[in-house]
Amino acid sequence: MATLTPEAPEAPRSTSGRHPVPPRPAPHPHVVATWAIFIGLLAMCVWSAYDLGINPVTIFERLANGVDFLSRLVPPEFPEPGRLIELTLTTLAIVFLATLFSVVTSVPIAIFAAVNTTTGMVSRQTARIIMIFCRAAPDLVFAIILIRVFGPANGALIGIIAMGLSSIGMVGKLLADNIEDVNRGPSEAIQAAGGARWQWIHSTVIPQILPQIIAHGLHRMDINLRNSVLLGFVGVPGIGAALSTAMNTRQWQLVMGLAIIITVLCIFMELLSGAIRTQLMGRDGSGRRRGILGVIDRIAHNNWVTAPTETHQVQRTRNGAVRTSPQWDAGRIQRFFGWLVLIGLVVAAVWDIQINWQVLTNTVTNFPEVVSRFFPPDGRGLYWDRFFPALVETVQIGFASLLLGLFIALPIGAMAARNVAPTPGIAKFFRIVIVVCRAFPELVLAIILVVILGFNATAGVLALAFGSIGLLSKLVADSLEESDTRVQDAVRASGANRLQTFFAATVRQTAPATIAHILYQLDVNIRAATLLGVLGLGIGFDLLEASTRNRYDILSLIILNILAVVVVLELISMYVRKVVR
Amino acid sequence: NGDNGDNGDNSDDNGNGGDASSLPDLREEYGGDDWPTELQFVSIPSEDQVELAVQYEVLIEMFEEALDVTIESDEVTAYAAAIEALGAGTADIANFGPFSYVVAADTAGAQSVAVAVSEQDEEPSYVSYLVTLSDNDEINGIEDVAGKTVCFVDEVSTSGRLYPLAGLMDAGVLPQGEEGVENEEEYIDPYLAGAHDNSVLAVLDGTCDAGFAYDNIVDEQMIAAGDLEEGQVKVVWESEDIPSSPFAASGNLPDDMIEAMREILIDYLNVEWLAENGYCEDTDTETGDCRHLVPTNDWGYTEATDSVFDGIRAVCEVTQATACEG
Amino acid sequence: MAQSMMATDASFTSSEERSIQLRNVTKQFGEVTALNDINIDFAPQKINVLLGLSGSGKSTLLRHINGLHKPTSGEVVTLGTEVHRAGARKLRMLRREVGMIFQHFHLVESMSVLENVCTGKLGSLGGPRLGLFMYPKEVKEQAMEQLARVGLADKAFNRADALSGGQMQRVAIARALIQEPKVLLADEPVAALDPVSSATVMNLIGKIAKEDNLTVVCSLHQVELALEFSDRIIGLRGGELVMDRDASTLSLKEAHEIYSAVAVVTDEEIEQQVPELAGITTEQQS
Amino acid sequence: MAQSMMATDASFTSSEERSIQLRNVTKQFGEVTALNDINIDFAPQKINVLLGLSGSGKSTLLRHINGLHKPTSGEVVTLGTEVHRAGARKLRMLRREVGMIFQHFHLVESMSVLENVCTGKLGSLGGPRLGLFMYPKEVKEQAMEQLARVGLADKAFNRADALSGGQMQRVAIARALIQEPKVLLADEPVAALDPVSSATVMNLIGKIAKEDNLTVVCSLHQVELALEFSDRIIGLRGGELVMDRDASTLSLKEAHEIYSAVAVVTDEEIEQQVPELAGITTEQQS
Ligand SMILES: Nc1ncnc2c1ncn2[C@@H]1O[C@H](COP(=O)(O)OP(=O)(O)OP(=O)(O)O)[C@@H](O)[C@H]1O
Ligand SMILES: Nc1ncnc2c1ncn2[C@@H]1O[C@H](COP(=O)(O)OP(=O)(O)OP(=O)(O)O)[C@@H](O)[C@H]1O
Ligand SMILES: [Mg+2]
Ligand SMILES: [Mg+2]
Repeated sequence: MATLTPEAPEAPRSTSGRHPVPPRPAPHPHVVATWAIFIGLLAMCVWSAYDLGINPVTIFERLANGVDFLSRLVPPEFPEPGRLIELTLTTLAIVFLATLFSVVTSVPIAIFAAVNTTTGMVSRQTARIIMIFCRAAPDLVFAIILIRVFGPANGALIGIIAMGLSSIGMVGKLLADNIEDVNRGPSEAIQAAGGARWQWIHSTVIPQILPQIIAHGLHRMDINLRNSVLLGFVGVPGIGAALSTAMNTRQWQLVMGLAIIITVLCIFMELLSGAIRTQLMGRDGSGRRRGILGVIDRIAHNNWVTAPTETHQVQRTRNGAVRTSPQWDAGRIQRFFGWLVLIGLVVAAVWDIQINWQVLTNTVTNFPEVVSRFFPPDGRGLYWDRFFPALVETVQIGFASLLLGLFIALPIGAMAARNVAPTPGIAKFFRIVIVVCRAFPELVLAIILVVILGFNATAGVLALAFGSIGLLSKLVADSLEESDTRVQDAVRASGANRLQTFFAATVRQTAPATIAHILYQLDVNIRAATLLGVLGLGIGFDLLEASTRNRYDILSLIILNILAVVVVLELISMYVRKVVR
Repeated sequence: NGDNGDNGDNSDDNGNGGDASSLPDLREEYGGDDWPTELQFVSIPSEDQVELAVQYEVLIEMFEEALDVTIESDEVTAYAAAIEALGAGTADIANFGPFSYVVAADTAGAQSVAVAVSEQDEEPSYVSYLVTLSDNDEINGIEDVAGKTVCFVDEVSTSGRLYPLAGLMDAGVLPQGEEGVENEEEYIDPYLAGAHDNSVLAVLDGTCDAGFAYDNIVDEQMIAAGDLEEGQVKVVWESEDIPSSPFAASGNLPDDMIEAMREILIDYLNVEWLAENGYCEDTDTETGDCRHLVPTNDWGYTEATDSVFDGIRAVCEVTQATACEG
Repeated sequence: MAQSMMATDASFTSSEERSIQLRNVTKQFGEVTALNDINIDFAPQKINVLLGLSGSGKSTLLRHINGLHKPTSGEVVTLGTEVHRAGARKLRMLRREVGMIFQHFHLVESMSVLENVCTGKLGSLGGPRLGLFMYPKEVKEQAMEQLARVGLADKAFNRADALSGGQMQRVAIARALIQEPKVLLADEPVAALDPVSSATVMNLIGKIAKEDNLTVVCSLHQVELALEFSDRIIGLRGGELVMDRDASTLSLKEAHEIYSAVAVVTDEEIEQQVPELAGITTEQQS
Repeated sequence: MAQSMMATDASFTSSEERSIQLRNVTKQFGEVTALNDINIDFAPQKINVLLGLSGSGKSTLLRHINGLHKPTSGEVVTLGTEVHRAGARKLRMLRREVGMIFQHFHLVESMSVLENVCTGKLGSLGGPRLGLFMYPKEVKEQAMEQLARVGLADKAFNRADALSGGQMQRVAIARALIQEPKVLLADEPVAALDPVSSATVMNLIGKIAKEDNLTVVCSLHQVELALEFSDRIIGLRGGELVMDRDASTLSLKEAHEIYSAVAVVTDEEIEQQVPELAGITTEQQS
């Protein structure tokens, strides 16, 4: 400890030899396992890309050849206005009802799944299994099964339930996490006041997660809007169905037009949900509310809302009764109209999709019989020659597109984060790029690419890689922006420059979140890869074929295979996320 | 090749079990030095296909051997993409549905090579049915569907949309307008079911009063799958013969190469030749094992010049369906 | 019930005289002994303050009184209810009569102040409520009244998170008062507040305790506040009762002794945490 | 540079004598005046404590010293660098010599303790580092040494978030020390800690300041700690300098005066916040 003597503070400390860096302790087995998983996944990505023959040079060559085809996409052609409105309304109604359905069912499931609100081990595990199952099965799978149950007449209903079910997985999971993160103090306070379980859940947990419920709903609505395009290919009405027809009849200009409409709708939805979310999150720095609420606030402030100011007198209404309901200020007006609009939308949407009740009752009675036909699953001798290789190809497409997507998405995500981009203008520009990429339907892109690049996995891989720009860059940008800037401050205060601070503080802070996002993207890509079946790629092709040819046993075998893959992946990423925090 | 497992030893009617040399070297015969050596083949599940998996192995094997090429093979469902690919040169040969062939021929320069037939001298065709519930007394012919809900398959189905439309016009249910089908909704309540079996299912559950579907789905497939019981529906109308699915090649290929392909399909790829050369034993087109080697489970292929498909062009002309536009 | 209490300990008297009794209460959390053989009675209508360092067991003791914790061994009787063996229903009945406030207020921040106060009444209402409109009018009127008492009638319809810390704590007090409790438990009610708000809140608790004849058990860190507002001061250290004094008999000088006895850190404790510090200093001196 | 300082104020002397000088520093955040015409010099190798209520401008003042904030008007000179007009490069050069620790430690929680300490050296290293292995061996050895000084050598490979608050703050101190600073800024270094950890951390800062001849500027809430550890006590209130005393000349009695001058709440302030309280009490009495 000689170095600590006041007489020799300048003594070169590192030469004292007293403090060599001790050997790094052996890492925890979980950490080793996680690294093994990472390396395994990376190897899988590289092998997939290699095995699928992804070759940047040929891609560029062929893209150059595709210019001729691209010229046939312009000018875009749009359906006549009446038809366009009809299609748009149908799509929006289906998407809205699907989202509402999923949110309403997710809340109780999430309550059972969250450790602080569940009623016991059994209900918790049941809820979690339901969520994992719903997450694992792509909505296309639900739609294919449901079309057998409800018959083709109720395409809209099929779309609603299929998208609703597959949304439960994600929304329920997020809500369960939110419930577990909720401040437990208020719940305890109500328990201490003698409140029973359902009382404190209702009065403290739900109000606390209400903004998240709405935010997740809006977010999921975004996703469902995109997915509805795909469901159009199996008979769910709306823009997706129109796109499918246009594509089959090779009216490429119309395809382009519809793709533009979907893109615009998605951007619109994104803006709308962004706006609603900021409204929910409340006031800006100056304490004034933004947007329309701010206007209402200001009007209210000047005129007709008289908030009592006497702090020790019970508030009374004009006729002398104790006031027990809030004055009509901006907040109450918002809540009131919020509910009114919601109810109005539900009514309008239900009316718009025109459920064929008579057919529905006819078909629902068939339900057990239809379901029984799916069992037992049987590959009819084609499994190893046909379905298994197709499954492998699907998984490969997922991995290869992740690899490709990472190269594109991570830098874009970093540039879109306000606290990383060199100038706010650049951040804004990349934000817009992300929004547009997010909105453009992958499927349309995949079809265009298939034509240009030919019938191989490259087209699918490129399309999915493009899709990850939309999702992954956004998540990465968000988590960068959410990083604790005070830590950056601390590193900066020691004289580190911009780049050093970025890597030492920002990247390291967000690394766990980024890894989680990457795993999530892998999940998304593999599920999306099954949907490329409409183009004849991978296992999804067999899924559709088995469906159109009424091979229920094969259908269920394929579905089980897809579920197995996604669940295994889910378990891996759950494990990794738990270790990497 | 010739390792078709189950034949082997007791081949009594032909001695030279599975001998590859029985196929001529057509590349040399035709002097096809300029032929491409790699071909991209796309197969589209055709409407009238029964089996889930179509076995193209033998066909591809024979092509590769006789033409001295390597063939890359892919399956797709979106045949719009297949047509585009043929036009763009990213695909060379394909099997098409009859209708999509017409579009491919008229817009992407595809050429018909041959058509599958189920008997040696049979016409290469099938028909579309109009079915309704057996106990439906109101509908006994196509003319009775006026004002009723009618199920079609989809916009682009040959047997599930185009021929039915033509039939409805013929019967006077729909008027023959300048622009083909006009104001269809005023005369019937059309419903696109999405698939042939969906069309029949919709009839069963009452969504539609009557529905169109091709013959085999009603006669065999749905009964086999348990979706339909015999006698549940009655057939009240049959369409004209619809040409079967042709095997087509890109017009960019050398003519003599297409000719050589035609020779393979017509002269060699049929149950008789396959049995003679030891690929299989039983030539019966209903039950034999040879039929499995012909991609469409038929007897083999027969000549189909482009004009065979004029029937479809005529229907397109009559109906002016959007699907026919290039 | 009174009989069974008698049976266990002869010194137990009727709940009129001693509203809260703890007998040989020990609480283990895994290996940690949070309370070690605590015996204490709280007389009705008095203000009792628990003093002690962080981790000394103040919160744990308070939470035994209304059954949020059950003792590992020993007995707790509150208002005549045997908390240590009460079932869920019985506990809920007891808790209706025991108000509790917390260091961090534990309000639902996105809810209006009025509704937050109403939730205090849930123990006596059947069924879950999902919004202000689902509470009976009487409850809402009572809530208004309590808000007026704590001087926040004008904020009734504000969101709880629009309030300052002191105001939030006053809302929490109103939420406890709407239960019309006989006992008020307060777990460091002013630890998160600035000096101004602390004084306000402690003033308010004292005033209301007098007006409503409440038995108050309150944990505090600040000795000055304890002296000013309590009838009795109880010191805890490492889960043991180390002091129990009548506040009125204490001089300011004695108060400082209390403080050092209970809350000031000893050198050993510091060294325990950073053993090297001591070592280094010694070396230097040598 | 020295010339320009002279030009602005004759009392500015060489940086040897006064390591930090603030002249007429005013800082506005929008409408809020966080600092109002502050003039102060900090002599080298002394421990200075800033006392003041929340919002009085302590953090703002500290952050002016190393240029994390720039004054709206006025001049700041630290170790001879004119902070108020320094460019990015110059500021980085300065910051290498000025260590800073924060109330909430601001460690990268997912990183190992050792790597966290190493990041303190980034200012003198070129290029970004993405992992412990990217730091030179000497830096890692230095880091180990500093960790040993703060008594955490055994935790070098723990994740930062596996530590207690007091330990995290000691890691933050080690991170500041590895810079071999001349000035150490500490913004409420113990406000988030319990009394035992607070004492440990303040002890450590005092000891290290002596050993390394550091100039320390530290903001605190607790007057006792301030008295014990500082050479000089500076009081801030609403962005204005309200007191500046030599700590060694202060008696315990005077210390309480300081406390009331700076941090204790006046009765007016209480009544301002809750005017009703007074009113009600009167009503009751009447
Ligand atoms: N739920 C629990 N699980 C495990 N240990 C606990 C739990 N609650 C308290 N403890 C432990 O019991 C001891 C006493 O804790 P308690 O919260 O009662 O102290 P306290 O005096 O209230 O301290 P503070 O001033 O920090 O609130 C502590 O060592 C604490 O770590
Ligand atoms: N970045 C900022 N933007 C706007 N206002 C600020 C900012 N930083 C500080 N302020 C305001 O400046 C004033 C002084 O704040 P400062 O943080 O210096 O106080 P403090 O004495 O450190 O208080 P605390 O004890 O709460 O840390 C406060 O009114 C604060 O709201
Ligand atoms: Mg506590
Ligand atoms: Mg501060």
